[in-house]
Formats: sequence, structure tokens, C-alpha cells
Amino acid sequence: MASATPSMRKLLNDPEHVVRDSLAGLAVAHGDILKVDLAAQIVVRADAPRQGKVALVSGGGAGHEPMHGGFVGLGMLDAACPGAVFTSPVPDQMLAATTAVDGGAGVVHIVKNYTGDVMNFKLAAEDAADEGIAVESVLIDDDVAVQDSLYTAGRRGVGATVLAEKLAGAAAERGDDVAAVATIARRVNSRARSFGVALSSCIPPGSGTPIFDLPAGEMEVGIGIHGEPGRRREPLGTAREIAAEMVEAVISDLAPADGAELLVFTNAMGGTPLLELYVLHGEIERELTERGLRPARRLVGPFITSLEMAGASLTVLELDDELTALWDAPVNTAALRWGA
Amino acid sequence: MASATPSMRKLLNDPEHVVRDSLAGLAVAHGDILKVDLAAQIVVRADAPRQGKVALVSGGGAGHEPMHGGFVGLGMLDAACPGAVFTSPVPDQMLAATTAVDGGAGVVHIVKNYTGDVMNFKLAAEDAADEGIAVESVLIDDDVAVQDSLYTAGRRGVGATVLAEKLAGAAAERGDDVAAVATIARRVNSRARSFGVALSSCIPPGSGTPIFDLPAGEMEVGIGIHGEPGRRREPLGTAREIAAEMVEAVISDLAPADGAELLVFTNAMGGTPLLELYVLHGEIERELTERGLRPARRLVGPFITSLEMAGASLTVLELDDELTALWDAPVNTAALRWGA
Amino acid sequence: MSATVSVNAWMDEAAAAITADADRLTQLDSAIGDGDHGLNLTRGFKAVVEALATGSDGLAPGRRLILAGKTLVSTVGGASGPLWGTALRRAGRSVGDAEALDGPALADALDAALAGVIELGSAEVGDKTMVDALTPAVAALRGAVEAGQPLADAIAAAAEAAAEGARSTIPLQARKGRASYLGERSIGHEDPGAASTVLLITALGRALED
Amino acid sequence: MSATVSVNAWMDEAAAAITADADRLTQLDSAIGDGDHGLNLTRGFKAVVEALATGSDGLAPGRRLILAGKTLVSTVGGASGPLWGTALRRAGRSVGDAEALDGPALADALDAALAGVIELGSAEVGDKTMVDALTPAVAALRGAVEAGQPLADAIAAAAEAAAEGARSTIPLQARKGRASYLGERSIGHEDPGAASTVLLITALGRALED
Ligand SMILES: Nc1ncnc2c1ncn2[C@@H]1O[C@H](COP(=O)(O)OP(=O)(O)O)[C@@H](O)[C@H]1O
Ligand SMILES: Nc1ncnc2c1ncn2[C@@H]1O[C@H](COP(=O)(O)OP(=O)(O)O)[C@@H](O)[C@H]1O
Ligand SMILES: [Mg+2]
Ligand SMILES: [Mg+2]
Ligand SMILES: [Mg+2]
Ligand SMILES: [Mg+2]
Repeated sequence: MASATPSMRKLLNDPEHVVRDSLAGLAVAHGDILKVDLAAQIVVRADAPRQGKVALVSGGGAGHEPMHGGFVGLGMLDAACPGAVFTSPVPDQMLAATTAVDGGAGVVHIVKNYTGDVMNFKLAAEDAADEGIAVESVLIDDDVAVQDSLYTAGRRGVGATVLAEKLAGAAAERGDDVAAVATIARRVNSRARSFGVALSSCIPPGSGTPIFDLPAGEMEVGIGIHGEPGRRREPLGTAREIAAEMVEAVISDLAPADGAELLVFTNAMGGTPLLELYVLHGEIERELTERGLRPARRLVGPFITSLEMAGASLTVLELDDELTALWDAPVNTAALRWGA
Repeated sequence: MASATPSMRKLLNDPEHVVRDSLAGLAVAHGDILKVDLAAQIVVRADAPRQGKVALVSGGGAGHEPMHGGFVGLGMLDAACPGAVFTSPVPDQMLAATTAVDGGAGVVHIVKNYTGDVMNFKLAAEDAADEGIAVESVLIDDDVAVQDSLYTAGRRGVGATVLAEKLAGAAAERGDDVAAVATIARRVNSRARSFGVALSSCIPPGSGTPIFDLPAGEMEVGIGIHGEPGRRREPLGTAREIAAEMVEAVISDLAPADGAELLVFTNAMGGTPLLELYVLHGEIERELTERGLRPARRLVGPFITSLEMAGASLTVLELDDELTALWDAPVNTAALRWGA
Repeated sequence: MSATVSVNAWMDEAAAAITADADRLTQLDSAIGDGDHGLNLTRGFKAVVEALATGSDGLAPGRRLILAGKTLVSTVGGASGPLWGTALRRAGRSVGDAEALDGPALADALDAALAGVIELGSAEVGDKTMVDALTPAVAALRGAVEAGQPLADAIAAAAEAAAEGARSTIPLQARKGRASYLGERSIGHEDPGAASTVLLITALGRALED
Repeated sequence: MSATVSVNAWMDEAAAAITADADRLTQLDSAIGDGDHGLNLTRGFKAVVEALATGSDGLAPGRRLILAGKTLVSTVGGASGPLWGTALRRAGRSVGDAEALDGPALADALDAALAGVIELGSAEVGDKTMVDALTPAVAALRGAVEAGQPLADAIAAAAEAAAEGARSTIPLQARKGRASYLGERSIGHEDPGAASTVLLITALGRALED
């Protein structure tokens, strides 16, 4: 791979402008759904602002596509602000997004729990308050690989972000007020847990080199979405073994009710083909079912990625009737679409 | 990568059963849309057979997911038969699929032009005829990288397959008879052209080694979807240069009318992240527009892949009002969904 | 000339030879194809051996060949599955209900096999396919049989001709199958299907019974 | 003690030092973070230099620091952007409308900067962050200034203390930022933010005017 030589296996014009160039392509590809303000580096729903509707804004470092720009549209986000690759966006972007989509009913910020994201969104919310826009911030921290304690920056926000954006987006669409929309997002976060494994490192376009060295035949267990190393390194297991490990990590922490209905989100990190992801998903469902749990809704595919990293993550959300109905509600974005 | 060691970066139980295991996962993930007959190794629409509707069957080697299993459902395929990775399925599968979905109105086989696919589908069509099922076979051969002459097996079927399955599927859904559905698929094939580039080799799970050696910083131009080498090898260009090369290859061969409306399908081969694919797509649209052509519909994403190969392909279809309407018609499959 | 070929032994020997050389076949196919030829035929002949072991009792040689061909068609896929499957089915039909596969019957059977391959795949000698190995093998076998040579010698001559034919594919540019996509870059490599044909013809020599 | 610090020169020197050492910072961040620290600060300080070059005419030092801080916030992102941005904004506010940044004003400014970093990031000394370098630097500067040492010497002492603080992060286990996800595996690596802090404090010494 690119570690051996300085050249890369990437389709780019200039690594420095990859996010801007990618947004330009997103804009022409999905002009019916979204518009892109290249100067402000934000993605906004084509019909924004929607008067009277609570608006949802999210953002974070680029490199996790389709998140978040691919989730802008009816029933999900009103705006997304991508930073540089793996780097939190700046408050200016968040503020521009917030003012662009505010329809007078307030704005919810969905913030993944990374130091940079948290601090930049905090500064942006202060700026928005100065402009008279009510912002509710919701922190997503679902990654059980990180021990949530005084000794870390806390759990990372990973797969639950996608689910929170979908479900809170549906709540905003049905007319919930800003506090209620934020409550849905927080409920998703409190009932969802995630765990990921990596089979290779991703290669950020800026440096052109892998973030970590992982020999073939080994896996990093408990990985983050920015090449953060995981809990430990192990010999690569079978899909069945990996599924068992993921399910154990997620379910032991979530402790769902007996026979609970679940949304099972089996996510590819970017470099793992769908052929393999479905193998893993089948094993995950079997593991869950053997534990007496009931997969009721699924999302399978590359939705929160880490560039071309090989690997996968599991997110499990314990459903209730309201969350299920919100999941089934129409959505029309570049990456998720149904009922619309 | 796995060339260095015999171990792989793959989520599998057993390379020999990867297709079966993957189908099992597909089945539980999308039980509302499709069902899988694991013994026959076929994917069938959940509500098949649909009496009076022409049925569409496609298939080919696995490793190109979501094609074809991800395209089974309303408005697209009635059944898919995946072979082993990169290996044509056998006639038994095609026959089982054909009989499972025949609703009395005949069956259209969408066959990509590879020697193995063509011969196996030919034997299957003979078997189906013996059972009294009228089969129309449509050959897809859109890859302009191959010179169509007496000196080759002819052009390969690549991206146009996805479009033919969507548009012929919509024609079948609106009630066209078997000849008319086949005619739509053939029209798509005659008006579509494709061209691909690879930035890395894929690694079939059976052998565990890359099919070809491609140093970082080089690209293989005119690649197939099975690791077939391309027209030539070049230093890796910028996204803009690659877009120009792809557009030139496709448009010079297709020779669309001035100002023609186009469906632009920018496809990731598996290992190229969406971040980069959108960069390429933006450049492709600019190239097309500068030539006075009009992108009117788009499909951007990994839809016909080659395992984890890095790279992309461009497919351009010259639209007319009927094809545009068929594209916009509802579809509800694992991989493509709108209006339903 | 009283020797005959046992179909079951032929298929056992073929399966063993293919399995032993699967990596080499796959490497040849990686160079100019998609790297699955060894896997494809290993899977197919393994299935053939099983099918014959459980389902050939009481069947005449021709029926066994048809069963073997059907099994290949049903298990191999790719290009080689329908081609070798059709070849063995045609061979079996040519043998009909004959009780043993002696020299003349084998020569007719391989003629029919070759005709089936050509009908389905439209390849000619020189296109860099299995036809380049099978065609001289069939001719050599017939020639030796008609010259009254012992069957063992006739098969040895056929195997030698097949090997020669396979080697002759090396300098050729492929005009059929996946390798044809390579154009001039297919030159300098042996065709995998021709190489496996050598194994299958050679296996005949270890399947003789008196 | 008549020497003062030029804000524009400080930022020019900081940008040059960061750019020259960007690869090292990125490597440190690759070991225990996400490998972008060098890129982040290079981008930010380049923007600061441009902002000051075009927009600082007639501005007092405090205003220049605020402009620099806002520019960092607006261009860096990540953790270091809001932290250093807040630091410089707080420093600027502490300087107020003073006409020059002499020793006592600089000591107050860096005190305010550190307080801003701690308020936003809640890190303590020993958490393996930039705070581990900034805290001793600020103390050393204040001590030297209050002891009446020349500003150049005071800054040298601060730079020395920052370097010492950065080195002290090596054996620590991170408790803040991305590196904390590593747990014990963060031990044995220098914190990239502490390393860049050394560069920024050291750059002060090349920004003195009389
Ligand atoms: N049209 C054809 N006629 C005869 N033999 C062919 C033809 N096309 C391909 N072959 C043979 O098939 C071999 C490849 O078989 P295999 O690798 O199993 O299938 P695939 O090419 O589908 O992967 C080639 O080496 C060649 O000998
Ligand atoms: N909570 C915090 N308080 C103070 N400094 C912090 C904190 N979190 C991170 N840092 C500093 O930020 C540095 C990382 O900055 P940078 O790599 O630019 O951002 P990111 O971690 O978002 O990629 C760390 O090395 C550390 O010194
Ligand atoms: Mg970062
Ligand atoms: Mg094959
Ligand atoms: Mg092959
Ligand atoms: Mg960093």
C-alpha cells in the first residue's frame, strides 16, 4: 500500500482540497435533495430553511462518507458541516449551517463525542445564541470500546450518530419542538451501543500513509473511525468469532430487556466489500437471536466509514414503538431513502 | 496487503462458503424484499412469482455486490443467481431461478457478455425451453475498453447491467410483454457505454492473493470487474485527468446527439471511498457539460464492484423520455430504492 | 487392443491430477484470466467423483460419461464448466449403450467431445484455448488406434500431442475467453484450459483395465 | 526590560516553526492520535499570518492577538483550533488596549491563555496535553519577569520549561483528547500538542523588538 511509496491509490485533484472537491461533486449529483455552499463548506437541504420545523445540524471531520452530507434531506439532517479529513469542522461552518437552516423553531446540533467536535460545536452554539438562535446540543457517545471514566475523553460517537440523525430527523419532520427532537436523539444515544473492528488501516489523503500498521491476519478490536487503535490486537478471527465478540461487547453494555426488539446496524468501515459484510451480518443476527433478542429493523452497508479501512462495526439500538415508527418514517437523502 | 502473507484481511468463515454465508446474511437483512434459497443458491423476490408479469433474472460471479442480489425487488430483478466469486453460476441455478419467478408471461435473462456467463445461460435457457418457459436472453456488452472484433470474446458487460436491470425491471412492472421488456434492456445496452480504471487489485477470497500487481502511484486503465487487466498502465492521474480520459473513451464510442440528456453512473469499484468518488463525479459532470451534453439523472456509489478493488468506472446512458420515465419509476431493492 | 478405459477410474485420476496441480492452473489463469481455473475444476471433478461413487452402479460407460458431464455443468460454472461438461455429455452420447470403452469407442467419444466444445465455444485451433490441446490429442488418438497400436500407447500419443498443443498456446495471442481482453499481453503465457486438458487426457492412461 | 513582543513577528515565527516541524508533529499525532496535528496547525498559522498581514494595520497588540485567535478558531478545527484560538483570544483580551506587549503584560496574557485552555478543555497537568507544557512555561515566564530578568531571558526560561513539560508527557498515560482512547498504550510517546506548544513559546524569543 501507500506506505511503501509516497504515492497514493486515490482519486483526487489535490489532497488539500479533497473535501471541497468532493462537496462539489455531491452538489451536482444530488441537486434535487441538497445544495452546497462551497465557501462556507456546508451542505444544506435544498428547501431550507423550513419555517416552523426544528432544524437538525451535524458535522465532523470528513472521511466518514456518506456521513454526514449523505444524510441531508427530508426526514434526516437539514445541514451538515464537514471539516477537513478526520478534523472537526470550525465553528464558522456550524454557525453558517445553523443560520442557513433555522426556521424559527430552533436548531438541534448532533455532536459526536470527540474533544475537537465538542469544543468547536460549543463555540458555535455560543455564537448562535448571540444571534438569537436557540440551539440544543446532543452528544453522541455510543462506542463501548472506550471506557467511560475519569480517565478518558469519554466514549466516542460512532454508529448511533446515523440512527440519531434518522430518528430525530423524523421527529422534527412530524412537528416535534426543539426539546422533544433533542430528547429523541438523546434517547437513541442512551439506548444504542457500538463496537468496531479493523482489518487494515485507512490512509488519510493528507499524509498518504496508513495511520497504523496492521499486518494481514491480525485485527484491531475496538477501533474508532479515525484510525484510533482499539482495545487490543488479536489474530483475525472468523466472521462468526468476530460477530460473537461484537455482540458480547455491545449487548453486555446495553443490557437490553429480555426479548427486546432491536435495530441492528452492521456497518462497513469502507474497505470491506458487501459480500463479506453480509456474512458478518448473518452471524450477528444469529448471535442476537440465540440470546433471545429480536432483530426487528436492519441497516447493512457502509454508512459511517473510515476512508478505505477494512473492517466493520456493529450498532444495536433497543427499539420501542415510537422509535420503530420514527425509523420507518419517510427519508430522502443521498444515502438513505425510503417512503419518499 | 495479503500478497505479503497468506493471511487475508477478510471477514469470512470459510472462503469456500463465502457466497452461501453472504446470501444467508442478505436473507435475514432484507426479508421484506427477498428470499434466498440456499440449496439452489438463488435470490428471489419475496412475492415471486408474480402472475402475469414478465420476470427478470440475472446472475454472474459473486464479488460484485450489491449486483445482482441487491437489485432483486419491486421494479428491478425477480431473481438473481450468484456463482462462486468471479465465476459464472451454473445452469441449474439459472433454471431454478427461472422456474421460481415465472409468472406465465415469460422470463428475460440479463446476461453479461463473458464466455462463462453466456454459455451457462445458454444451457439454462435450453433447459427452461424444455420446461415450457419462454426465455428471452439479453446480452450486455458495454465496456468500451475491449475492442469488439473477431479477435476478442467481445465487449464485457459492466455498468450498463445495473441500468438495464432497473429500466427493464420498470418496463416489466408496467406490464410490458416479454419481447418489449427485452427490447428495453437491449436499447439500454445499445445506448450505454462504460469505462473503468483500477488503482489497486482486488483479492479473491479463494486464492487470498491480488490478481495483479499494481504499484501505488500507477493505474490500470480500461479495467474489467474481475481483475482483468486494462488497455494499458499509466502513472496515476488527477481526478480531473482520469475523468477526462473516461469521458473521452465513453463519449467517443457512444457518440450521443448534441445536447443529449444523459444518465451518468459514476461507480466505485469497492475500495475507493465515497469522498473520492464524488470528486471524480464532479469532474465527470464538468467534462460532459463542457462537451455540450446534459447530465439529467445520476447514480453515484458502489453498485457494480470488484471486491475491495480501488478504482471507479463511468457508465453513460443516452436518455429519451421513455427511459427517463422508467428510471424514475419506483424501485424497492436492498441497494436501490425510491418511490416505493 | 483388448484394453478398455474405466470411466470411474478416469474421473478419479482426473480429479487427483487436477487437485494436485490446482495451484499451477490457477496461476496460469491469474496471468491471463481471473485466477479461478484450478478452483473451478477441482470443485467440479470432486463432485464428479462423488456422483460416480454414489450413482454409477450398473450404469454403462456412456451413461457414466453423461453423468460426469452433467455434474461438471452443474458444479463448475465459468467457461470450463459448460465446455468440459458438454464434452463429456457428448462423449457419453457417442458411446451410447456400448458395454466398454475400447480404442475405437474412445476415439469416437473424444471426437464428439471436441465437436461439442467447438459448437458451444466457437473456438478454432490457434485461438489459445483448450481446443488447441484437445484437437491434436483427438487426432493422435484416432491415428494410433486406426494404426492398430495398443490403447495404452494410443493414449500416450494423445497425451503427448495434448502437451505439445498446450505448449503451442504460449506464443499465441488469445482470441476467445477472458484472456482475449489482454490483446498482445496474453502472448507468452500458456492457456490454463489447454494445460488442464493435458491433465485430463494423461489421466486416461491411468484408467486402463483389461 | 524595555523589550516587547511583536504579535505579528510572533505569529510569523510560530508559523515558520510549525511548518518546519509539521511532519514531526504529525508523526507524534499518528502515534497516539489521528495524525493531523501538524497539518492542522500549519493551516491555522498560515491563515493567521495572512490575516495579520492584511488586517492588522493600526491594531493594538491585544486586538492582533484576538484576530489571531479568531483566525485559528475559524481555520483549524480539531481540538487544537478552539484551544489555541481561545488561548490567543483570552490573551488578547487580557492585554486590552495596551500599546505594547512588555514582560508583565505578556505574563498576564499567557496566564489568561492558560486559563482559557483549561476552561474549555478541562485538562489538568498530568493529563498529557498541551497544558503540561503551557503551565510550567507560564509559571517560568512570570517568575523570571517578576525577578526582573530581561524579557529575552524570561522567554528563554519559559521555552525551557515548556520543553521540559513536553518531555514530561512521554511517560504519562493520556486522560484527555484522542490519545486517552489508547489507555496504557499512550505511554512512551510525547504529546503532540505539548510539542507544538514548545514551538509557539520558543517563537516568542524570536519576536522581540526594542
Ligand atoms: N470460447 C471458448 N472455447 C473453448 N475454450 C474456451 C473458450 N473460452 C474459454 N475457454 C477455455 O476456458 C479456460 C478458462 O476456464 P475457467 O478459468 O475455468 O473459466 P473462466 O474464464 O470463466 O474463469 C480458458 O483457459 C480456455 O482454455
Ligand atoms: N481537553 C484538552 N485540553 C487540552 N488540550 C487538549 C485536550 N484535548 C486534546 N488536547 C491537545 O490537542 C492535541 C491534539 O490536537 P489536534 O491533533 O490538532 O486535534 P485532534 O485531536 O482533534 O485531531 C493533543 O495533543 C493535546 O495536546
Ligand atoms: Mg483530528
Ligand atoms: Mg471465472
Ligand atoms: Mg478463470
Ligand atoms: Mg489530531
